[in-house]
Amino acid sequence: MAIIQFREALNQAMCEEMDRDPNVFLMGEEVAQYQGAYKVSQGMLQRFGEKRVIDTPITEAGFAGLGIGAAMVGLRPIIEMMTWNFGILAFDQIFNNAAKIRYMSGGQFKVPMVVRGPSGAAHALGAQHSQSIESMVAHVPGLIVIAPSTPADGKGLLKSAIRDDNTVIFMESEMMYGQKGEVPEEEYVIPIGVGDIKRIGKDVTIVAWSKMLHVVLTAADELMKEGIEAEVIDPRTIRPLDEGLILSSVKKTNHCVVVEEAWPFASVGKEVAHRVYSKAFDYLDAPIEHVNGEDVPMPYATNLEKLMLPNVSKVVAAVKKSLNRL
Amino acid sequence: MAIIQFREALNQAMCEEMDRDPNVFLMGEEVAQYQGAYKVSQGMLQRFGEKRVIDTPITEAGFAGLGIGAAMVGLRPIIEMMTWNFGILAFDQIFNNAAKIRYMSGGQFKVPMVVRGPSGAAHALGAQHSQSIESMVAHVPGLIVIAPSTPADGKGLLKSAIRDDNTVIFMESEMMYGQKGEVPEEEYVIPIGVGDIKRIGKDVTIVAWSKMLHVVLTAADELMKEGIEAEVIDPRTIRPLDEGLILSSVKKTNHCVVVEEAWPFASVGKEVAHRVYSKAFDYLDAPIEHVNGEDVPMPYATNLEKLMLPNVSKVVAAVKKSLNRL
Amino acid sequence: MAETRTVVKQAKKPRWANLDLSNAKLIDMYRQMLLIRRFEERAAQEYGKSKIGGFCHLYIGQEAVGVGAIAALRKDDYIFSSYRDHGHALAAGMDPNGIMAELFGKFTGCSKGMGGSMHMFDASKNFMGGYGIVGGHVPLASGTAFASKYTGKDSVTICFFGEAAANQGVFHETLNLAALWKLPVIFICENNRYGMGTAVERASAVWDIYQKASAYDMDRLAVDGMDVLEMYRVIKRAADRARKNSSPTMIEARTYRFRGHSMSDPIHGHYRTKEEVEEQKKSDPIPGFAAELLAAGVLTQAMIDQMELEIKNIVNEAVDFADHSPEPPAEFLFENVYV
Amino acid sequence: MAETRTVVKQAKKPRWANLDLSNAKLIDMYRQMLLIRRFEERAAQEYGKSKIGGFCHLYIGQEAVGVGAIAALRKDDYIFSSYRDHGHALAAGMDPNGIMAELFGKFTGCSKGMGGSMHMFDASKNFMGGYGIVGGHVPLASGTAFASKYTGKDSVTICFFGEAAANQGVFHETLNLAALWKLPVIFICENNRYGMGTAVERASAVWDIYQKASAYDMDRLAVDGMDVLEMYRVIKRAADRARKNSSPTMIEARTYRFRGHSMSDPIHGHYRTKEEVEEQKKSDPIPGFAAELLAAGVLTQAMIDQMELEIKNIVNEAVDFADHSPEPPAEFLFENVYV
Ligand SMILES: Cc1ncc(C[n+]2csc(CCOP(=O)(O)OP(=O)(O)O)c2C)c(N)n1
Ligand SMILES: Cc1ncc(C[n+]2csc(CCOP(=O)(O)OP(=O)(O)O)c2C)c(N)n1
Ligand SMILES: [Mg+2]
Ligand SMILES: [Mg+2]
Repeated sequence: MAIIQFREALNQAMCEEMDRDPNVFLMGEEVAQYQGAYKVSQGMLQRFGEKRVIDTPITEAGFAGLGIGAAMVGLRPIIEMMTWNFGILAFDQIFNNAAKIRYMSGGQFKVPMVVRGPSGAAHALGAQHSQSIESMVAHVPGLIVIAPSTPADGKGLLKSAIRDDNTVIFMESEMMYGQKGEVPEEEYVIPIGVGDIKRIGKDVTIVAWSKMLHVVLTAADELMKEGIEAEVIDPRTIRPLDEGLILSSVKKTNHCVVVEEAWPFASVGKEVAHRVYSKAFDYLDAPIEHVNGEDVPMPYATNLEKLMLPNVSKVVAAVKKSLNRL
Repeated sequence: MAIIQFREALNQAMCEEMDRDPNVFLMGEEVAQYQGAYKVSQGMLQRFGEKRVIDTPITEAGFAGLGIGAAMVGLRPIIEMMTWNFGILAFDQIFNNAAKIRYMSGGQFKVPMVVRGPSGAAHALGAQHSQSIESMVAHVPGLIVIAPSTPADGKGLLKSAIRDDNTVIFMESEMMYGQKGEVPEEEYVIPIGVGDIKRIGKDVTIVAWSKMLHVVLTAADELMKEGIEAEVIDPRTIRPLDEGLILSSVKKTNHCVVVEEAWPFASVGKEVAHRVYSKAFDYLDAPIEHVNGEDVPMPYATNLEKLMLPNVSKVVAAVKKSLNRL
Repeated sequence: MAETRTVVKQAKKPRWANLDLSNAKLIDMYRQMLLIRRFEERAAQEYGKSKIGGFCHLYIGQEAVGVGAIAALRKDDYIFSSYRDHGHALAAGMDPNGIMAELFGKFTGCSKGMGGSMHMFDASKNFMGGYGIVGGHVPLASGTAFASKYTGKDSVTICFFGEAAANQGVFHETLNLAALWKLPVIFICENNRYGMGTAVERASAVWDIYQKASAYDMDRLAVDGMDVLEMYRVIKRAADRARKNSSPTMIEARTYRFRGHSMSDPIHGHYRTKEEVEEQKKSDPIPGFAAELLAAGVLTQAMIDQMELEIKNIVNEAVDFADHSPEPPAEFLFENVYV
Repeated sequence: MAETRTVVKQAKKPRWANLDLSNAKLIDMYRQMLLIRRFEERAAQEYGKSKIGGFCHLYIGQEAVGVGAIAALRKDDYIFSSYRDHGHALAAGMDPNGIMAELFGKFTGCSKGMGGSMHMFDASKNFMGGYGIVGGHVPLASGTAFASKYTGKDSVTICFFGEAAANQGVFHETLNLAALWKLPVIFICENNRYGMGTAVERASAVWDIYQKASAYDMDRLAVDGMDVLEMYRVIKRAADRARKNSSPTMIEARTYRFRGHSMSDPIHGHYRTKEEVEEQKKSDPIPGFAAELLAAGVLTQAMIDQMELEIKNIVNEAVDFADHSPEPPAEFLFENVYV
């Protein structure tokens, strides 16, 4: 297997799908001439030309809406949001059009579009540039939401997303673009809605996705030193959620901790917890613990930024609390 | 006490606060000359003049942003969204500016603004006009979210909202505007963040707000016939949530059902459940039951619309399931 | 010599002489306007009987805009509409039965009862839908236009919206995209002078709405939206240009709605007077066109009477069809959320 | 006779003769531009040393826009900026110590370390903030202008943003509101020819950005943004008009950024050549203005040298101050979420 960066894996996914299907195109701010704000689309303009790799004006609602119309008549747009913070400007288009056209039309039209870009905090970008908004999009029926944590998952899921006939919200992370990982040489896809056990354990189930998965894996190493074997579940897809995988792990470990970067109120983690409580209540030996970003806008000062975000020691503490080993 | 309509109660709240403070003004689509799309602002143009009751072009982001700027320098705008479905167009302004300016400025500015309007389904308005989006706004720190269920609560809370120095998201309902209720003659306010026991009972705690509260009260009557005494808790404020009130009720009843109109995924109800699970786990005799709008866009056909929404029998069934009396 | 010259009475050329419109087509355009009028009148009645729910925005008064514009299109062109979409749907050739059934929320409706008045769709007619968020559908129209260009088709997209929608930000974003990328799309602003209860002068800093396109250097013009031939003429020209040069046009069709904003809004009241409405009704596009066709001998009164009869039957039949159609089955609630 | 006429060498009037600018003010404007330049150069260095984090958008090259514009204002006027806000903050008279400390994420920063480079605020200077969402702050400026009118104050609001921001929908919504309601606000578009890596010609259907305001019948003009006196002149006039008639103006200041979009963007590369940047540097607003003031005797080289020294000290002191300031305390994480 090749060891490549996350951004390369995403790039490969897009290139392969564009090779495969002439109706796939990439559109967004700085995706073409600039080679991508985070270089995810590096080389794509040169490879596919201006017709299929398209720089847009800064008009998130406008070009998201353009993508929807194009998708309705058979194209398969990949719309890049430079970050999902700016994707908020396209929420009306995504929620009111993309997510509803199929339903409202009684099934006559579909909107096979991927809207992708980084979500969450990067580093010292402050309140307006550091938001994890997955719970808002995942709340809306009609949308699929994916948030992969490794290059291999990213590639396999992005390929599935591009081939999927629904609108897929695909969330990456500035902090992970440079992260390296093994990616199969041969072509593959990862099915949407299927989670992955990232580490096997028997004492506690920790659910985490995207960037937080890595915090959790480090925490699991820490916990191992104290003899606590954590099982780490990465749902990979937020909606639909692979609830079966989570439940079977919890039924084994009887303890559950959910770690997410997002704010706590009505977060995706609360949805995960709900599934576990309602379907594995009798297996739980303790309440589910949550580790979230603190319930505050992101501060700029890096000392506070660190405090705002989940980290290894918060995860360790939550696990110990769950196991009553504090 | 006078018996007045919900819309009149809201109208009184605005008029009284506008009498009290010349910096309060009302702005929105059709609020002035047309007397309000749902007649909530009836008579206000005549009473306060064009300077303070202002019709806007259809530019939700623009006039919400205008409100924010005005609030930063001491005015106290009430911004009416004709419905919250259109408020989605102002999410960037509300999330990225209103909710963050105080924090980002290190406390130098505040944004004392109320953004109010109806949320949720009315009747046969279809997918784009029938959304309950409280979980999206309540997810964001910096915002206060209120969703009252009675004219008296509406009036008292709207007055508090207008006087509050934070940005308050205030959610009403087309279906409740004509609903009547007792409202004190004398001036009063209801504090933000304080819930209300709408019915006392001992067997199960049902949490509901806004329109759903009434569905739940009817269900409670039904349940009573079978000897089940439901305690009905109306948090009134969604964020901050009166968790103490909910917890003490659940500690008494040992059963909890949450009823909300919104879609299920990462809903406010999941947040309510989380508070109960994490702080009253040992008091719960059964998993918390949820009744939500079905996880689909709103259909137009009224037979399906009815099926989509929570109703009395769904609530009754959920309670019985919780009590294991199916 | 001069005195002996005979004054030859010249036959006045009809206005459609240069428009490449057959008599059959002219008659059909008239028939369509009449159908919309009668259909909408009936929809209003059925709304009154609670057969139709929700918001119901009638097109009465504006028929010439939709009919003239769509008559100028090809079958493979794309049409986007707002919530005020019944008229456009009929003009697009959609089955009146399916439209009425949709209003009734029936499974035989054009959107299977799932869309309702504001959300009519018909993929077979390239009728890309009616949309409820003011201005929200405008960028979608740039998307189908983009797709035409991308796939090398010469289909044109037209997009109807109200003058109040032209204040929305996404309208401006879209015009910029369309002009910048030279997309084959025609933006048709139906300026009926009010956005709900707000007069255009109280909502827009410019009153010549078509001039908003000046910020994008886009071809633009205003047209008498009460004149179906003028509508046909300008859309035909814009569509030809779009097809040939792939370039967008913004057209302001000046029109008027004779009814309230929606069924729950009275015809006149807080924002306009009865007199104003009556005055505007003098420009009713239907009798005007009838007179012209009668004068030119394209239509006879007998034909019109016959047409009224046929349309009455069509509308009756549509109501009957809708009435006797089944509601969507309960399971359908969960279908089409995802593909 | 003709031959004997003496040619009198006319003293050329300085350009500021009609501008009501004292020598002290002229010198101060120069000093401010120089301070911004040196401050930004130092910020770049400190960024290189990782003392400053996140995105850091320098104002180098555009100093004349902010300085000229703000010099034309009164103390009770309001200023809004984008993420490229250090220069505006300095021009607004904010303490360089507080600005540098903010960049360093320190508690003594102008936003207490909570905002950072993109979110400078100073209520005492009516500096209403720097904002990170492109175009997102534009409607806020209409809000303070609205408030001025509402409360009967004659304060004016100015709002800086880039030419790429003028494609955003909310910019258009705001211009319509400002023109419709005649709000005392000046929209200052700093057209530095690129939005990140996208040339204005590739993003906007019109290249004369000020003409976007034609869609709102708003007073508008383009000005040489490399000329601090021209900036002063047009903003003064627009501010006077806004104060007197409460009417908005859109001004396109043509300028250029000499650095990359942000610190992570090279000065030239994918989207512009080294030659282009060098060519543009010939219009550097600072030496040009210096030459003019020297020629007129308002400044001497000695004064300039002295000024450089003083500014060097100010900047050193700012870095020192920032360096030795404390971070915000941990508890502060939870403060100011709510009032
Ligand atoms: C974003 C949004 N805001 C408000 C509304 C409520 N609304 C529906 S139609 C309408 C008026 C639109 O007027 P115009 O664009 O002129 O079209 P017309 O109804 O005259 O055809 C309003 C305010 C909405 N549907 N969407
Ligand atoms: C809504 C939004 N989209 C994208 C971005 C990322 N971004 C930041 S600055 C910028 C370019 C803006 O260019 P311009 O408005 O010309 O201002 P300049 O940077 O040249 O001063 C972009 C794309 C953002 N911050 N906000
Ligand atoms: Mg209109
Ligand atoms: Mg720029």
